[in-house]
Amino acid sequence: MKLVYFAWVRERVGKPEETVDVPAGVTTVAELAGWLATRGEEYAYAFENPDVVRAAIDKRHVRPDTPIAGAAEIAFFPPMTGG
Amino acid sequence: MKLVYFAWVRERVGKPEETVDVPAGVTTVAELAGWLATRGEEYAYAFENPDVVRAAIDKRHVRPDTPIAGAAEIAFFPPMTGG
Amino acid sequence: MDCPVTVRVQAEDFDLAAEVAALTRGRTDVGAVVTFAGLCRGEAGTLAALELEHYPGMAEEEMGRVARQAAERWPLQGVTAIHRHGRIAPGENIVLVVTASAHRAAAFAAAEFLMDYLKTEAPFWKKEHRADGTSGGWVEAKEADDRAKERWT
Amino acid sequence: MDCPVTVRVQAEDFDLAAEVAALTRGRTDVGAVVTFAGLCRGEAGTLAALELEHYPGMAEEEMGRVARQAAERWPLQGVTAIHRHGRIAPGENIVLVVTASAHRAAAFAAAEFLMDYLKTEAPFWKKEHRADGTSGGWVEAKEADDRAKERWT
Repeated sequence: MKLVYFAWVRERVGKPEETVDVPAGVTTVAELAGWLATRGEEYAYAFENPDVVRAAIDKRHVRPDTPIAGAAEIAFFPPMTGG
Repeated sequence: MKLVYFAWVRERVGKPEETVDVPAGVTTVAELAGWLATRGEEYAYAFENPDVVRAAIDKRHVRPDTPIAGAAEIAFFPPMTGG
Repeated sequence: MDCPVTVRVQAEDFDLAAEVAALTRGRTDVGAVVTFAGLCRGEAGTLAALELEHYPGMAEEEMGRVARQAAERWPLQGVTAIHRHGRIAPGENIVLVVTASAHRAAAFAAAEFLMDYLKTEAPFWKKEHRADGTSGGWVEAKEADDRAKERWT
Repeated sequence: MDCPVTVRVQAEDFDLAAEVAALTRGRTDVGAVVTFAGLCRGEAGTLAALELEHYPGMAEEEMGRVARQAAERWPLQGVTAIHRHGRIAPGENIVLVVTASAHRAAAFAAAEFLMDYLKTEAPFWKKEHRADGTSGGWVEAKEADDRAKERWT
């Protein structure tokens, strides 16, 4: 599964994107973030406050309880500050 | 006293401006409009519905009960339709 | 109030980009610029032109008064209002309002306030010339415009 | 919905007058055009530049989605939204919204709606580069922007 990161999530993780093999028990966006947080200090830092990190599946905003099955690309990023 | 007219008030009166000697008993804008309405058919037509005609004294909007004493120029016109 | 206020009544067209540039050029404290341009509609081909009559002197004074009110009510960094007079064909500009502020809410609110007040208090009157050569008469004031103004009081 | 929707994400500056002309040229049914331009503020000389990061693809999609929502909600005759990315210096443009309608209330409301939603839903993030050479970090989302969005629901 392709993951992409933006803004300070990208900076904390230390890379703009990666492809990961997600364990079978990880089925929602929130579970994916929780699993990522266990993958090392940089991930723990990026996801230390899971309520703040937003997600998109295939370039559409999703909620934490959205299933990740079938996703081609999942993005994690801080609240948007455009405009 | 100088009077100026705009839009359909001007068209009905038949002139854009005139100087008139206002009788002593005419002291407010409403009384001035009422007196003007007696000056002929064209004036009667212009002021036939006095609630619709607006007035300005020296280029400031005024109410019907505003005194006209000291005015240099009094204007009568329909509700504005600019913008 | 340290807000430059520009008001003009003119027969010629205005230049939207130039008016925006005049409020923003050389400064770095403006965060939001709102413009409103009002155009003459052709009413599905039935209108040949609008003729805009105004009260010279009073038109500028009322526009200036309303613009200064906006600058007192919202934290603006510049406000411009331009109103054309004379014959205006469908598709042409009639009126322009530009507001500049640090923040978008003030710029939007001030521009709407200005337009609502210009519509009902600036001494301009529109007469219609129809495409069939007849006069469409004077445009009647809209109650909706009075209601729009009342929301600011 | 018969309203042309134009959305662009680009590094280069935009041309306000050209975007307005694109919505009005050759037509006589537009009565009101509202533009909103968002500019980079210099924060009293402390800011050297903003760096705007975006999610390519999703940024365009979200902007298009919001613009089409506006066109469904108000009777618009055209809507344009342009957002820049990359390094933007104080005084430079960041974002542009243009709405065209027969009537002013719709043009104003749609432009405000678009800005409120772009601020909170379009995937852009601002990082500050300070004039003293340090990084000011990522701009934090404002609760006021979330509240501004909620008024439309």
